[in-house]
Amino acid sequence: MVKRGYRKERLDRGIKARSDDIFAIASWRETLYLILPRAAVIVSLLAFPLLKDVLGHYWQNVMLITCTIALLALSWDLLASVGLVSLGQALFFGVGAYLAGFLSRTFGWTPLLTIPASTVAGALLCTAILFPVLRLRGIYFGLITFALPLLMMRMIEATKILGGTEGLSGLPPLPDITFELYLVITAALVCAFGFKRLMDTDYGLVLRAIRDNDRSVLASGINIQWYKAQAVFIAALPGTFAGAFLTHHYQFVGMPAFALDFSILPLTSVVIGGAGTFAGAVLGAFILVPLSEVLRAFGTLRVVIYCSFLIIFTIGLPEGIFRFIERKYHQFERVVPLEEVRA
Amino acid sequence: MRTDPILRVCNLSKRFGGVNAVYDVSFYLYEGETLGIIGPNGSGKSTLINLITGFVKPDSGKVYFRGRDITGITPDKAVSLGIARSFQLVRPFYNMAVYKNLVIPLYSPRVRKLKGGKYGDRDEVAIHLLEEVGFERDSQVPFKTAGTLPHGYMKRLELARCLSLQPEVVILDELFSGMSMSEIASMLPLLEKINREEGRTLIMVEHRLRELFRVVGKVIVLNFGMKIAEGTPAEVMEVEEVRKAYLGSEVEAGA
Amino acid sequence: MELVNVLVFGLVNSAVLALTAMGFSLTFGLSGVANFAHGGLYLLAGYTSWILANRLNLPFAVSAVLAVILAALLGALIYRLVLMPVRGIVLSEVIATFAVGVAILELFRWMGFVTYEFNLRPFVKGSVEIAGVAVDYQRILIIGIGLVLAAGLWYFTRRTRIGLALRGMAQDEYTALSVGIESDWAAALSLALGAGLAAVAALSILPLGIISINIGYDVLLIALAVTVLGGLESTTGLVAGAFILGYAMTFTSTYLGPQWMEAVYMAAIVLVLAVKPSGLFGKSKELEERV
Amino acid sequence: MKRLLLAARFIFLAAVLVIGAAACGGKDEKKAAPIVIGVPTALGSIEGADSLRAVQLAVEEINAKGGVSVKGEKRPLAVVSIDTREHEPGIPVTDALAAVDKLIAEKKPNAILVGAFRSEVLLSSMDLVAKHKIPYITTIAMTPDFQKKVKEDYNKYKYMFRMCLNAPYLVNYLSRTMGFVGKEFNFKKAYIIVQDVLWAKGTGSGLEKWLKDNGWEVVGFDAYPTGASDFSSSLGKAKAGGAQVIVPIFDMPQSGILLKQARAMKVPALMAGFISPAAPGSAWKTFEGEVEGLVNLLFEIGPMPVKAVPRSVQFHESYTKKYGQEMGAKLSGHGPGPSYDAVYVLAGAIEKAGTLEADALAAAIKATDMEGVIGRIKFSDDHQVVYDVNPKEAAIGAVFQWKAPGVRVPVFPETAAEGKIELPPYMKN
Repeated sequence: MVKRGYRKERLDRGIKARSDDIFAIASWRETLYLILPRAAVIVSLLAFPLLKDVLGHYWQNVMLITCTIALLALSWDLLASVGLVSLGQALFFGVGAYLAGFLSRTFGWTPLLTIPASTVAGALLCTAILFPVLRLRGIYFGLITFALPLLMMRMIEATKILGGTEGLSGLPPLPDITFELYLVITAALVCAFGFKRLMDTDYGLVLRAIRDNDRSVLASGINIQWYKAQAVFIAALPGTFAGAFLTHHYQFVGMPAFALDFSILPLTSVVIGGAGTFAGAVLGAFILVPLSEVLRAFGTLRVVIYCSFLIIFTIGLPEGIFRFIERKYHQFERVVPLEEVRA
Repeated sequence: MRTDPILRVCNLSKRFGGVNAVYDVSFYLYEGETLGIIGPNGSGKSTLINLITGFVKPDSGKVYFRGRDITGITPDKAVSLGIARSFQLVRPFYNMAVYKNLVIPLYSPRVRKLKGGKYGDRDEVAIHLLEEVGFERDSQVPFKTAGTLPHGYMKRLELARCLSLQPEVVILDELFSGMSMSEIASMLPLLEKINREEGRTLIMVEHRLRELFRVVGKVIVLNFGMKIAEGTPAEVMEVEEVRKAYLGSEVEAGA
Repeated sequence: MELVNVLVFGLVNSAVLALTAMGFSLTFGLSGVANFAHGGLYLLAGYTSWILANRLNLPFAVSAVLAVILAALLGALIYRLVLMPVRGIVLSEVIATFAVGVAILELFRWMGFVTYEFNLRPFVKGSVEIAGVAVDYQRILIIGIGLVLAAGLWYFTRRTRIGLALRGMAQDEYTALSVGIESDWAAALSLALGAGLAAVAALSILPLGIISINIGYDVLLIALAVTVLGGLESTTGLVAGAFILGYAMTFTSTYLGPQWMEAVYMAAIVLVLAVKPSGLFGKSKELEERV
Repeated sequence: MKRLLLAARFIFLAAVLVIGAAACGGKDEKKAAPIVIGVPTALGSIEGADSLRAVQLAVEEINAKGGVSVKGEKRPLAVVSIDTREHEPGIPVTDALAAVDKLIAEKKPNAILVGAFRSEVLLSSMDLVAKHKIPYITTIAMTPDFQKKVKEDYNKYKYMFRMCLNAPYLVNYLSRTMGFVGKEFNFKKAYIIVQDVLWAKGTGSGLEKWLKDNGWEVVGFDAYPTGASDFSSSLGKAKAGGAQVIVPIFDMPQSGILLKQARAMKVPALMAGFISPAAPGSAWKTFEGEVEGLVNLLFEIGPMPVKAVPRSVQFHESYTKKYGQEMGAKLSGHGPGPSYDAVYVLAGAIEKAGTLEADALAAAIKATDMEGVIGRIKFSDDHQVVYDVNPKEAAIGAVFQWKAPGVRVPVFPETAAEGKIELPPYMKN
């Protein structure tokens, strides 16, 4: 039997920066081709705060939360590239948030001091908390991290420390919304590009190797626990920063800082956007958070619709949106006549 | 009068669920020597190596490296001291380019302390190492992903990983298994070079006795976790027990 | 007297926990799917039974049976529609089933099932005195159902041909194929069985109070806690985990104060896992033992 | 490719769903410049949903009479609501605040009613409201810190008022009930079981202090985390310790378990406190008569008609007429009464101030003095409606007892009482 017809053929444009192979950029056109997507994202994000009169206070706030979730998603993605699948990003967020609240309440520091301090100290604290369970793998690590924020919440509830169920309110605010926006957008961009760059260095290679095959890494004379701890520290930084930042934005910190949403949203962002790319994590957050805001119009039905979207995305594009777009950008399709196929 | 042995194993024992995987094994090895460990399947050879390199903790017994007690040390510490090993079942980093596989060991504290190096440099060192273990010069092979390598090349990559660590003791777990005769033949000069020219102490676990005996000067034989003989290859093969254990199991395996 | 109280209600609480987690554990053990829609299915069964009994005036027994069947069918459907396309990608499986569970729960919320009128009838009313402590028949029944199901589950997965084959498949698909079981069919069956068990648990536990949506989220947390503590795929682990948590809760509540209940409960999980990462009876996946 | 097609099909389905829902959801009936009332609350909660219905009822009534006159012009009221999901576990405060933010930014409400469900959301949204200067009457969240904050920075927070009661008033009602019970039945031993949340614990410890000061023995005081589902330890201790009264203070559905478990464990004590699932009129049927004898608080009257306050009877009737008999029976014991009144308070203030300008409006609300569903409405200096025992002088909450054959009999305060507390059948023999 002979079939005739046409098929689509995909071709790679063959221009990629920083691939594993040796590459050369030949022309301005190709340079532009590589830089344009990145530049477009950076410029439009940095231009966002300037549009405050057009978009209004509400969307600026949405932007803040989106960036916060994006930071947590980036943190998740970095952890995952060492093979640690976290179901408890709220731990980072909550620790950062409470530290900022504690520092400004106890010592009266300004937010400009508490945010960096609680970012670093919080990341150290999170690393210390997670250190004993770093040897857990796969879903077990995930379930422990799932339990930790809940445990923190219960501890605060039971011991009544740090304001107990009431939380700490009336904390000092940041200067103004434009400043806040630039701060959080810069943080997200620095993390996204910084993490990507980090994973391309030899250090990042070691981290990825730990995920793929820890036995060989161990036999290569590298202390896995130590590197995992370093990765947790680095990954905790954006999370604790996000917590400290939102604490001062809302001038309030309470038990909901450890809320499940801060664990689930970043995770779903990464899954929607595509794991392992960092850009995917950010993209996912920029789809999910505004989507959830738009869906508010549906009242209590909102969550149902939101979940339906989530299911559709996970089933329809398991590789993530970012990889899909990346592929489309780097490849072009053309229709070619089908050769004769004998079946 | 010689110095301390580079490696000394005293009365090492390990039980797995009621079975003696290794029982009361002792031996020593001086710097620059070569040792072969042989024995039928399941006689505890791999476990012995795991015990020495810290992948499994012994129930009793001691391991000394240059007179220093290293019993129950972690594997990465063992490497830092200069004990590198290969695995019987090779599992490279499948998703990385072949040469990038070697950047991992080159990044280890040991190599960084010995040689330094920064991003980019290690790639060159890696490619050079690959050539040394027999990857063709100027070929595209080092740039492919490791998962696509044929088995023989994976074994060589594993050897390259050990050598990249600039170890003082190299422990090779069944390097020859799965290699063709010609491949093995091409490996022998390399092993000799490692031992004679570079002065590295070599321990090999092998099934291919004929090839093994061309490399090593000393052999210990394990059966059911116990050491049943020790000596030069010729001496060992004369021992009745060895012939029985070895041939017996070979016959069984063949049946 | 106080001790008897602790012993008796510790047993009740353990049985409640075991029953709650059983469906989740079974599905994971048979197909390796962590069904995060567990809580949704649990409440679905409860509300369905209520609707059938109170709106359509069906007899309670009929409504209960129909609810179990519906939950089981939905479980199989979840596999067919949602899980099959992402089979093997654990994270996608978790997110997809979680989304399904939340969608079920929130759909009920949207339909207005938030008021305080949803009450399932206990199988038997009244209570009996055990060593000076009055316990109602429903709670005793829960212990009984828990025991019978746990034993049945153990028998099914260890002794019956189909159970063994299913379990074998979780480890190695070829084995199962050689016994003549198709992988997708088996996984769908495991989801259906798990959902059915969730429904049985719902119908026996919910009559203790009234049905409300947030219970669905709690149920998922309980299922995770119990199975993780005991070891994900083990029936023995499930029972052990339930007993540890059940008695830990009851002891804490009695001797330390109920506000410490959940803190101790969480701490127990974290502690056990820090010492034995794969749970009490789970297969260890630690590095050292994989070499 | 196949997968993509699948995805496309799903997305299409979802789009149809969304558009369909949007088409159903759109309800525009704008007339001449309505006065916009924003209702941001947890619409998925029973209190939030009932409160919104109560607000809509009041708005309809006012609009039926032509609306509110501002400087001689009659303007209708319009309600815009948004769901904050605060009552759900795992929802951070930020999410709820984002909802309030959205409502303010997009609908530009002239006033906000009902408002926060959780205490921490109320406290943290106070700054937001202060920034936008919108009159805000809250009717669900009960934290005493609200008043503290208003007092501390009056000029900043003067736009915020509260019409539901708060913990100290609850203590007042409960302690008077206990006083009566102590005298009537010669009871001296009580056991307090509360939910581990701020208002409940505050109420519990306030009552504990009163009990001790008045010669009672408090056998035990336990706090259960929200979502707890076994109360055997406290009930066992109460039974062993010979407690004659158990005081439960809970607003979670799982407290239904407490009620049933107390009966199952045959604890021979009067239950007197607050169990949210036992408050609505439908509870007798739900619990199959097991609520008999339970003495329960009703935070504000309205959901249960009290003859002494005619407006409450009237409210109950028109609510039942609009939403049906069944909805009327399910009315939550907390929220709807003050929410309904809040609309009238706002309308009155607007007419009095003759403007929608926030400062004038706030001052007018502050000066409110009117008869409402919850009794007489007057605000204290820290913007809290005063609750007491006489509906002619202040707003009242009520204490009722479930009696056969399924009726809620108001037993306290005396001014509104229609019966007396009796011992439940299981304590009589």
